Amino acid sequence: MDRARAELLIACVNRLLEGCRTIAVGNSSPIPGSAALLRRAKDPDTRMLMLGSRKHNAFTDGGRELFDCAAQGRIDAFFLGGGQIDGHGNINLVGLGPYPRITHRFPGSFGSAFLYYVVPRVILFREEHTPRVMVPQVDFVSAPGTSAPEVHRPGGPHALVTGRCVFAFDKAKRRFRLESVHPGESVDSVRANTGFEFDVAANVGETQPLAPDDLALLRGRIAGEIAETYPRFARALFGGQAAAE
Amino acid sequence: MDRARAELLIACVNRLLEGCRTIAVGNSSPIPGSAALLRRAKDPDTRMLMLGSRKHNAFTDGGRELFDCAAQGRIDAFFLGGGQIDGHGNINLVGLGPYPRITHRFPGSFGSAFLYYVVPRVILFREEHTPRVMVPQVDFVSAPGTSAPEVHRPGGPHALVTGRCVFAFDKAKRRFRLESVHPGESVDSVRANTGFEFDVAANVGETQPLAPDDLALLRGRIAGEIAETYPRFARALFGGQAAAE
Amino acid sequence: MDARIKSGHDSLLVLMGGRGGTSAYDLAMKPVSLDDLIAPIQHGTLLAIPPDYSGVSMAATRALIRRGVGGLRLVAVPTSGLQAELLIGAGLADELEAAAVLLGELGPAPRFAAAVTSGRLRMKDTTCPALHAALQATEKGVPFMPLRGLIGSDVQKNRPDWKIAENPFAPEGTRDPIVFLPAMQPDVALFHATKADRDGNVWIGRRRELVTAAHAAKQTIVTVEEIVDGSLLADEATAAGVLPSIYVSAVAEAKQGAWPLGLQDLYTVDDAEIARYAEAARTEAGFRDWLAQFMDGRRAAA
Amino acid sequence: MDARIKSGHDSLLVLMGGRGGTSAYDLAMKPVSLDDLIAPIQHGTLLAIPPDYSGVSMAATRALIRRGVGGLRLVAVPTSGLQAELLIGAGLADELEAAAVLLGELGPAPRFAAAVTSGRLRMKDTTCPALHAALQATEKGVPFMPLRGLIGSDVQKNRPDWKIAENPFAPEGTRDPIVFLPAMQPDVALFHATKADRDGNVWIGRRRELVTAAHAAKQTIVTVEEIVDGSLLADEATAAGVLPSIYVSAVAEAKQGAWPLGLQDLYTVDDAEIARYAEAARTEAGFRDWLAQFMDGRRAAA
Repeated sequence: MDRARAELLIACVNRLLEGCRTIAVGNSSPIPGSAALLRRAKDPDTRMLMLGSRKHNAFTDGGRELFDCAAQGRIDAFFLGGGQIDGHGNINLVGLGPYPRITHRFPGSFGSAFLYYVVPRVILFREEHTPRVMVPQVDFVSAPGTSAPEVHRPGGPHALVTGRCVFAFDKAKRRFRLESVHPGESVDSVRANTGFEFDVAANVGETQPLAPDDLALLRGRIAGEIAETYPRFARALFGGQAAAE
Repeated sequence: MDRARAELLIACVNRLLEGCRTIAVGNSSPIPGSAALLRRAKDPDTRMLMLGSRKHNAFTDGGRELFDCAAQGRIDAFFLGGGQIDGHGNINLVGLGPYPRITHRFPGSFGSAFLYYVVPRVILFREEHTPRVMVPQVDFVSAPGTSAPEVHRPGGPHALVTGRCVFAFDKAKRRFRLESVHPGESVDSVRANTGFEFDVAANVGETQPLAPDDLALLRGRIAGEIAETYPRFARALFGGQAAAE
Repeated sequence: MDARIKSGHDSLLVLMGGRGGTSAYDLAMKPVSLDDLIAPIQHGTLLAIPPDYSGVSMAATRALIRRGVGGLRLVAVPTSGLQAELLIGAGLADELEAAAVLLGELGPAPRFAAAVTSGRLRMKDTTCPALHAALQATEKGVPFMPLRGLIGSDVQKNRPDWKIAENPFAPEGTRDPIVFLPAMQPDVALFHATKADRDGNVWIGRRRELVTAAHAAKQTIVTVEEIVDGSLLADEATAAGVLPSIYVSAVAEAKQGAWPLGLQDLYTVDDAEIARYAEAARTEAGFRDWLAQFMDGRRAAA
Repeated sequence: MDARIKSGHDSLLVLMGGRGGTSAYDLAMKPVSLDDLIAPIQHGTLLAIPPDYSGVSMAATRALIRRGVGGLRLVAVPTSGLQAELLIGAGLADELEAAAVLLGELGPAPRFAAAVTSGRLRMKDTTCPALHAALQATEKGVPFMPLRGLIGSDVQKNRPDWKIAENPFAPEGTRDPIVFLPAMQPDVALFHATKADRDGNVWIGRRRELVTAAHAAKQTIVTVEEIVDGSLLADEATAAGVLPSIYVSAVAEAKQGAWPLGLQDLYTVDDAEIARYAEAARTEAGFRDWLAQFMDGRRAAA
């Protein structure tokens, strides 16, 4: 991923985090991590939990604490991905083919079958935007995008950020709505690469980059902060040498 | 309490602990504590948890750990008392009079409404043996002696040791059975001081003191061990000067 | 299937992530005054307080009595002693849920007993593990927690808020009743600890009932002997004993803040003072006299 | 009512006792050999193993593979990596319950994936908090634990052992379905830690999923980097990070016992070796070759 692309995705995620008080970000998530750090830099009331680093480990109650913490309503935003994502916001982290006789195995559902239900603003992040990832229907629902009305569900998908565009998720319609396309993309190019149907916002425009002062903040202070957890990412993107991921 | 009396009660409790692998003893329980230490001294497979001391605190999961540990089946024997104890093994640790408008308040039920159900061998220990303690029916059941057959109840009362005698508890009959009387007592003197009806074993005899070698062990090594948690008790009983409690 | 789709779960790895750690980018937390600390405690507040041996904020208790806002609903986690006794004696508590109240080895708490027998205090009798479990339910975000024991006791029979239901995993055709305890969420948890850092992390050692209470409570306010520099989470050897700042709303400094109760390894309970209290509080007048001296500092840590 | 009846609750005070401590008069625990350590693990054993970052006993894993007893049913708490991968690849595990299996940041575990897609492994897919909660149920001695989320996912739909029931505390006339997870009791929990003392107390730091697993398991066996003199519980500053010996069945010493995985602050994961493994294990032959080197010590910590 080149620097311009990374900065654009950071801009997308950063915007989606507006108003969040506590943001949890997983490891292997340098872009969500950078976006959350940027959000926090601009809003001193934002707290961020970055998983994946021993340094400054903020939890002391073992593996269950993240889930308990989310269930307590203390986490406003979190990130999930998916080997497959469908138009109802269902995500598949288990495998391809008819479960249990799957033909290709992914690592597994992790905590998605819980966190997707209880974290109010789950941002789906998946750079690869192709018909094999963005499918009409996932082969296995690790966690569903929506639930029956009687199911306790304070959380769920808020948006889907990909390498081509940003979708908002409409819970009532159980559908994504295209909000903006990245430079070089169009509604048609997004449609051609998406296996599911989606709505299109009336005012779809080009995804906006970071404002100049935010960009300066990102390349300066945030680059240093993200390097603590993601030194290679930070070096590649902000160390003067743009590099492919 | 004089030394002879204390040693006799330790003998009673020690006998009741035979075969227990893990014994939990509470604080303010020097006699059960001494009895358990003596049991352990003679059986290296016996483990003892003595509550009430910071030194060598064996728990690290907070206040719930004793109860979780007992629920896991890891504790074979425990001790409970009661402001009132009745002939069905019910104990009252809450107060006298018609609850909630009680006329006299005790501290409360503590963990009895749980531990009495899950610890296999609960030994009731109450030195005062008078009709006001040993009552026909407790005013408040902090924990019942027996439960309906459908109630999960691996635990319950095993025996009742008082200043006058030792009762065994018969779960099927829901009654105590007098097993032995302390020197100076008789079946009649026990009956006169007991508010509830009880059975009498065919071979009720005098409560047997500790064997000489056990007594030597108690006055030697165990006196030192119990002094760690109960220095005043140990000094009074084993320090050469018998003292009233 | 190329490598990209295989590694398409990146943002999921977060969940139990890599080395298993979690970086906190914390809010700085300025210590507040005792009066500001107790501000969240108001008429009707469900206030969780720890047992005598676990770190009791007697400093905040004094501030509460001085302020005089009543109507508190106390929850002891799972027992209390001098703190509940004083709040009840001073007329600030209308309700108490506890497994027991006692003045350490001195036994019954006289003002508590007087308030119960006179009917002034709504007493919700419970048992230690039921209180722990009800807080764990809130900790886990579930509406209830099942618990063994309890059934048939007068503790259970006097708790209409507890439900007896059948264990759905019992073999077919068999009965297996079990109690469901409703989740308990304190409005505020209040305790005293040895130290906090400037991020708001609080050292609690092995007193993990404080962790459960803080996880369950809407707000947690803490007095500490001292505020230390550096992060309490920095050293793995001691980090296990820390309540992380994400659960901590406010911290105030209070030297000897548990007195006359003890605190961890720092100081032991002042048995002589507790004995003086127990003797004085046998009468309402004696209690008032002791309390006046406690409030104006004539009774204070040596 | 005289003082004696008032203080008639002595033996109850124990329950949350006095200063709140608990003295252990422990059994001495002699360290055993690796072969003796793994003796409780037999055909059909439900074996709980920790995630890669939490202290994995690769030393015991090697001993298991050398011994060759199969039919293991693995439970990852809640995920696994190289350990499950090797036990599966070596043909020792018939079943795995886990929220995920992956080789750290390198992603999918190839022998695991091959065993799943070929149908050789019975995979019970779950989600992290469901595993934690099922162990907590056993820890608390209750037959099940309720948990939010889950409903409607294919994870839930493929778990006939989970039950959906109504929350009995929901307002009348409203529906509120919630999943009840059956309590899980591992036969054996196995992990690696930095140190143990001669009483069998084990230092686990903040890795409290190990505590829950040990509380829930019938037996807990541990390898450690070293056996230390003195009690790990003696110093309050560090005691919070200790799994007490009452839960520990046996301890064996194994230097670099987690390698090529990391251990707490002692050593980090050997990324280069994991990468070599990931590359080799893309084929069965490559896996066999790597495993042979791991078994005979040609692949070992530098």
